[in-house]
Amino acid sequence: MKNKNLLFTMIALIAALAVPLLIKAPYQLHMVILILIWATIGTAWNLLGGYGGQVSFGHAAFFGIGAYSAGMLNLYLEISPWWGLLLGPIAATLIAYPIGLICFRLRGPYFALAMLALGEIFRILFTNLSVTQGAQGILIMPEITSKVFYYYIGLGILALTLLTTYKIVNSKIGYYLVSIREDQDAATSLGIPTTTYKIIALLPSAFYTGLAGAFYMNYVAFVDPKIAFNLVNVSIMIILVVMLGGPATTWGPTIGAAIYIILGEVFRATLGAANVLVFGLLVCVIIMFMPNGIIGTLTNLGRLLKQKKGWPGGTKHESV
Amino acid sequence: GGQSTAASADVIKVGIILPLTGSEATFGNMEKNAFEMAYEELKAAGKTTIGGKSIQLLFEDDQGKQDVAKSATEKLVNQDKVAMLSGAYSSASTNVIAGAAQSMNIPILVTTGSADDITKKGWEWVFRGTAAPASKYTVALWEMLDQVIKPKTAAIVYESTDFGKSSATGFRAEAEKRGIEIVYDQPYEAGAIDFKPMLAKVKNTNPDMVFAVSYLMDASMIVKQSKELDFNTKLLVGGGAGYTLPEFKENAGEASEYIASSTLWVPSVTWPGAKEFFDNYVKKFGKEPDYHGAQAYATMHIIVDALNRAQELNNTGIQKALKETELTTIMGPIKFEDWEGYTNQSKPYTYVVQWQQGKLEVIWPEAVKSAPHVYPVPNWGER
Amino acid sequence: MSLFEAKNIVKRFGGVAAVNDLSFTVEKGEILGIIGPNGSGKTTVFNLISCFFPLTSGEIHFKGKRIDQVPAHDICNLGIGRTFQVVKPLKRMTVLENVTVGAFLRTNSMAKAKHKAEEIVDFCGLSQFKDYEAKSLPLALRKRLEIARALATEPELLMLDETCAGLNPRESEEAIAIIKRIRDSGMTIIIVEHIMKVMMGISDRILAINFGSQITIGKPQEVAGHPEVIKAYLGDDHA
Amino acid sequence: MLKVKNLNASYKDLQVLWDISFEVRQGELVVLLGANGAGKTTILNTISGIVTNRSGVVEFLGTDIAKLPGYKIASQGIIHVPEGRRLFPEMTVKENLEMGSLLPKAKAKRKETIKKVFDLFPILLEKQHQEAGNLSGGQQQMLAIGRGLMALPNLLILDEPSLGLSPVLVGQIFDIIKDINQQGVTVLLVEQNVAKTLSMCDRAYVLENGRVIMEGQGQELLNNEHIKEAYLGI
Amino acid sequence: MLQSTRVSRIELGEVIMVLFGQSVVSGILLGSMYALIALGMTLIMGVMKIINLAHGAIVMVGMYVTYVCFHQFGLDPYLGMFAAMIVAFLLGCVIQKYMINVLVKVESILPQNQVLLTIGIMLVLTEIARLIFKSDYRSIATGYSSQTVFIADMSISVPMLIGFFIAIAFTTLLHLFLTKTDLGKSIRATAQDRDAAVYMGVNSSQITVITFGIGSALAAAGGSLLLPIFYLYPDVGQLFNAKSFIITILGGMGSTMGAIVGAIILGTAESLGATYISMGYKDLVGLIMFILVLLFLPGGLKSFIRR
Ligand SMILES: Nc1ncnc2c1ncn2[C@@H]1O[C@H](COP(=O)(O)OP(=O)(O)OP(=O)(O)O)[C@@H](O)[C@H]1O
Ligand SMILES: Nc1ncnc2c1ncn2[C@@H]1O[C@H](COP(=O)(O)OP(=O)(O)OP(=O)(O)O)[C@@H](O)[C@H]1O
Ligand SMILES: [Mg+2]
Ligand SMILES: [Mg+2]
Repeated sequence: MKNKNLLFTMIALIAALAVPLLIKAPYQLHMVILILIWATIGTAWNLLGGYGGQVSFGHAAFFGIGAYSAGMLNLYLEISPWWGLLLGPIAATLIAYPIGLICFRLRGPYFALAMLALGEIFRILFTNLSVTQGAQGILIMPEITSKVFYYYIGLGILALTLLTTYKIVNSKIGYYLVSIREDQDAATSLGIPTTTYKIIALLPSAFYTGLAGAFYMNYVAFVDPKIAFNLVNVSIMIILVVMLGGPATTWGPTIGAAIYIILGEVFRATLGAANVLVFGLLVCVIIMFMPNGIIGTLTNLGRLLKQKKGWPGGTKHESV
Repeated sequence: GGQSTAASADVIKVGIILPLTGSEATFGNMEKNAFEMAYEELKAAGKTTIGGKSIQLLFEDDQGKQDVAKSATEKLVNQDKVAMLSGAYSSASTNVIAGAAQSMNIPILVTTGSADDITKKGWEWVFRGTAAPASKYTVALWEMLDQVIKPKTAAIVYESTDFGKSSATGFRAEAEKRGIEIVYDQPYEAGAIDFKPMLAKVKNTNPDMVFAVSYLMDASMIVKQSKELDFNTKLLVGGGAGYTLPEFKENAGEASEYIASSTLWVPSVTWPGAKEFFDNYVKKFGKEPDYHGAQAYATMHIIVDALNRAQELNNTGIQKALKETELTTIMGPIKFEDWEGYTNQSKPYTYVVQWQQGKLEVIWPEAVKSAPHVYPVPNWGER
Repeated sequence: MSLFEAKNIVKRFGGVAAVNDLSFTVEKGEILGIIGPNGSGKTTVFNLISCFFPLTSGEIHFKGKRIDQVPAHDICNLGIGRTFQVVKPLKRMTVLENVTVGAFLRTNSMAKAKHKAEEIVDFCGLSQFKDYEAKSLPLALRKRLEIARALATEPELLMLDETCAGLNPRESEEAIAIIKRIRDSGMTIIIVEHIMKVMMGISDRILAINFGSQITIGKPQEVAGHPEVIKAYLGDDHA
Repeated sequence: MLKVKNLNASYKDLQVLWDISFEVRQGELVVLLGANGAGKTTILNTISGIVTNRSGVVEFLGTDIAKLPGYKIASQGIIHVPEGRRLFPEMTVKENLEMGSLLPKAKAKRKETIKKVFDLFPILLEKQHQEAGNLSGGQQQMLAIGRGLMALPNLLILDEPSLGLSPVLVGQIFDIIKDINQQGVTVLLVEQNVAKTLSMCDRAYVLENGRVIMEGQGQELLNNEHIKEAYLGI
Repeated sequence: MLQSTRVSRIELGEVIMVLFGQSVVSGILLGSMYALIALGMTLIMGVMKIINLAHGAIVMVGMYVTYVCFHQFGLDPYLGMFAAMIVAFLLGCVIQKYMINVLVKVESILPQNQVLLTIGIMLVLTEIARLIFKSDYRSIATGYSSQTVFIADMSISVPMLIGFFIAIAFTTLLHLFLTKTDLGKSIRATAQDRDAAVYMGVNSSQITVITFGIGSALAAAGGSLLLPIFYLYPDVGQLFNAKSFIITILGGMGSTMGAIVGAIILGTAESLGATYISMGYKDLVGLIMFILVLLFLPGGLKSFIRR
């Protein structure tokens, strides 16, 4: 089992490293870079939402802060926006901490709504504050234009995010997170400080979302509050990406991101005015028929096929 | 979508990125219509075939989102191999599209996006002809203010968007120069139902004039509610966008009377072809075009003109041809110049218009006015 | 000094007292049984001890330290484990993972936690099912899983809430055997059970409560013979 | 009146009922006995259509109701007073009672029946405008039974009606159940209070781990060694 | 000299009072424009316990129906409102019956996938509207659209005043419906305990369908009330989602009186925020209030009203 995983990871890694050799067209490579960005955010969200069960509707806040960090460094200190890759995630993490303290007092839908409200608060603040140039946004001029370069940076970020979440999930923290998702009372009774562990999950989640935001800023070279802190186009699409691929799975968010970006672009390029409509219909269909995402549904199917009928102790009941 | 990855020998592709879905689609589609209308007219005049190659327009939808705008740019440039780009509606998308074009050395002629920054970055591949930098929308207005109105105090309200903010910044700076006291200066979030709290406060400051930068529907909400509050000021001037559109009058009704606005274009301008454009558009699409349509129409003309003059149909050839443009369009003469820190920016012609008896009349510059200005405007009760 | 002491504990839910001025002690190594009619406040006592509910008034001491103010998750850290009457398995985790979660309280090492969990799964006779998701277990095994998970946290005081309820006599006997083995390993236990036969056989002392207050406390035989216990709990006919 | 044959039921992956068969005849008071978690509540919920993952036959007055949705079963005259009362806590006592008489037959007689219920439980009359959630446990139990009676049931199903009641109230509740039964309502009862129920019922079934292991007359079972040992703790 | 300063001070005081009064009056009226939309949401959230992000899209559908009635059949928006309510009712029923109820039955790791379903529905409804009506801004001009009455120097918009009374009327009607009729009681009963309602012979899945329908109809009514003074485009609904959540949480889920009181409080807070802080920050007031209520008053206003 372990060897198989390792093998798969190695193959995936080699394939990923070779992508720029196979895909030379900058347009396709651009799509792949977008996938990397969304896969990173999705993976980061998945740690808190998928494994920890804390569904955040406000991750745009961390994304936006990451993006703005890169932009503002460039604007005010006139240093390379690449420093944003350092500052962005740190800023997002620092902001996440008090947010966690506030919102984790709430459970379930109340938590979701509080995060939603916080995301909106950031949007309004960034729209009106002058230090962030308000609604005007921040425009930078990218120094590097080679898509291959961005690809490898994006790949590195995703790999780091995947590795970190994988490590966390397969450690004590991961066990604790899943147990909090499954039953918070039981978790408490086992000595798990649930709020602390939710925050422990939130911090890396915000960190990598902020990192992705900073990278996004470097790549797209422009940010404004309407875009970076967008409820529907960022916060909710993150959840969609994770749900499409499969929550609480290692590769789910990456697969979800690929589907989201590729289908979105294919629809946009081919369906004209109906493209968002078709996308919306697809969302409804997938959620209704694959409530655990593509990976989740496939593994369930696989398990059903493999599993023997009943459980090993079944005979005991029949003999009574 | 484009199927060919290599540039076909017999077409010159022009990529145009517009918001064809999403909340900005009204204007995106209006511009697309105008582009196509101009294209057909130019085709009939035989101008779209250059040395055996015909010009082909490729429209891409950016959904009003900036990462999609980036994807669309990538697709047009790298997959469809367009010779040049145009379009870009919102400032946000324009920023991204122009930045990407610049980094890929592809000439782009911006149609509408008007944030000052776009032509202030020294980007040599980025041209802006039919759109003024937002802070320059008010050139004509200031002439008129200086000569006729001479306000002592002014209030500024503006939507919290890039355009609103740029416009307000420009107005504020000019007012400061003249020692006009700004008694109220605040942004608002577009889409509000009730502007009365803000307007009541403006009313309390009793300004000589109000400068308001609003999107379409906020504009009509603001004047309607000013009327409801019986808030009288000597002149309410819109900073472009919302206050000149047909929908504004439709929704604001009587409250639109005597509202003034600076604008880039009205059907009654004297530039050749303007009236024909307006009439033909109405005939063809059953809807009145506003200055966005005119921008797209004029842009198509500039593109065809430049392509016809280009010595070589590659990026540098087209860039050079654009740079040498001297063409009078329905938006006025277009010439890409470097001035006041702008590069490749045509000097704008702006107008002040005023709604009089339900018609949008040009009241400034004097030379082209279609009706005398009404100032100070009568109180609401007397209109 | 007793290992555990509850002093005049009171719990009200909106005016209604579920636990009313109850005091008792538990000595190290003993099994204290608590009996009482449905709704008499037994589960509430557990919830109070494990700080799931704040006390309305009163004090709880464990190993000489007052514990009624600490956060719920620290209780387990201090050495008090519990099971739930309404079982709360971590449904989509396997049996082994469920127990591993408990074992992580005392170690950060994955290997150690897993090793410990394996031991406890064996101890509770669950090794056959260790790779099954908890949601696929029948009740008897879910109850045993509750015990195993609590044991993994290495408690000194273990509170078992109706772990034999719903088990058939044979399963019940298995459960009792496990409980006895736990006691023999030196753990102190508070147990709530409705089945008198179990309680009589296993408890060192029994506390009988009704309406959240003590009726009597003492040796099993004494309690079973107490007229008020018979009246309130065992039924008149039983006498 | 009610015939249950080979009933199986499960919650998701967990089967809790195995081949249950029993019957209740017109006018009888039948008791289901069993330890906690034996599956009594599940049987009742299967009959009244709340548990939907089931197989087997449930015949009521000659028609198979096993496949009917829950609300239709209630309209056949099978009224279930659930375990834990399940009142509507934010509705008043009177509204709760009215909720019991939604079916046309019962609705026509709503006023009369409410009066009867108030006669039976005078305390409810006193508290009729109070929210049900604020009643004491015993009062809530009376309200739950009262709400069941409001439907003028053919078959009244009671799940642990004495749960959480003081011994005095338990006595009262049992008297009332006997009364109701004598007035012609068929009753299917689940109780932990084994001794008392066995002495007042017509017949009883004993469940263990989701199977019927024994059935018989009340008195007969009261003297059964297994019953004595397992349920009376003697 | 002395006298004149005193006079101007008094005048100033008056001006300040009028400004304050105007803000409060505007706020109350504004709140009542939100009230019906929020009333629909509180009903749906209270019974179904789901976060319905498609609510705003249903408001939008209702507005288009009223718009079409006005332009095609010359129907006054206050009459067109009833047509809109019927259409939205049916739409709500279909959504609940064929989509949400289907999803409720399947087991999933994160129950929040219901929320995503409502987002899908929102996208679909919005884009269908866009295909039919384009992204154009539309409005209805009626004779009374801009009418105002002045009370003590405070301007009161007539259509908003009408909206205020209609909102109160609908709230009262809904309240009576929920407390006095069997169907209404069944809805409340289902909200409080779905299974227990089934024990009483209530077809609770049908009740959820009806509830979603009624909630949608109220949303549509709320949208129609806005039409004479506001405008319409396919994305208009998004303006109301966040506000409805705030009001629902503020008033307490499922509480009709809570919804209208909450709406008026939110309207007033926004209005005062716009006057005394900044129009740009007015939405911030609502959001902060929202978080504070979530944290410190989890039951919402309902917990006060009930006492
Ligand atoms: N969270 C709560 N809110 C309000 N009342 C509660 C709560 N928890 C328990 N109660 C009430 O407190 C009383 C005691 O309940 P508890 O669960 O402790 O009983 P128990 O002795 O464990 O009964 P059983 O034998 O049925 O398990 C009951 O009347 C119950 O209704
Ligand atoms: N909703 C549910 N989901 C999963 N399992 C359940 C559910 N309800 C009951 N069970 C399980 O089904 C089995 C039978 O429970 P049931 O409630 O029918 O027992 P009972 O005989 O009524 O017990 P009691 O005397 O405690 O009321 C128990 O093992 C219980 O844990
Ligand atoms: Mg208990
Ligand atoms: Mg039961």
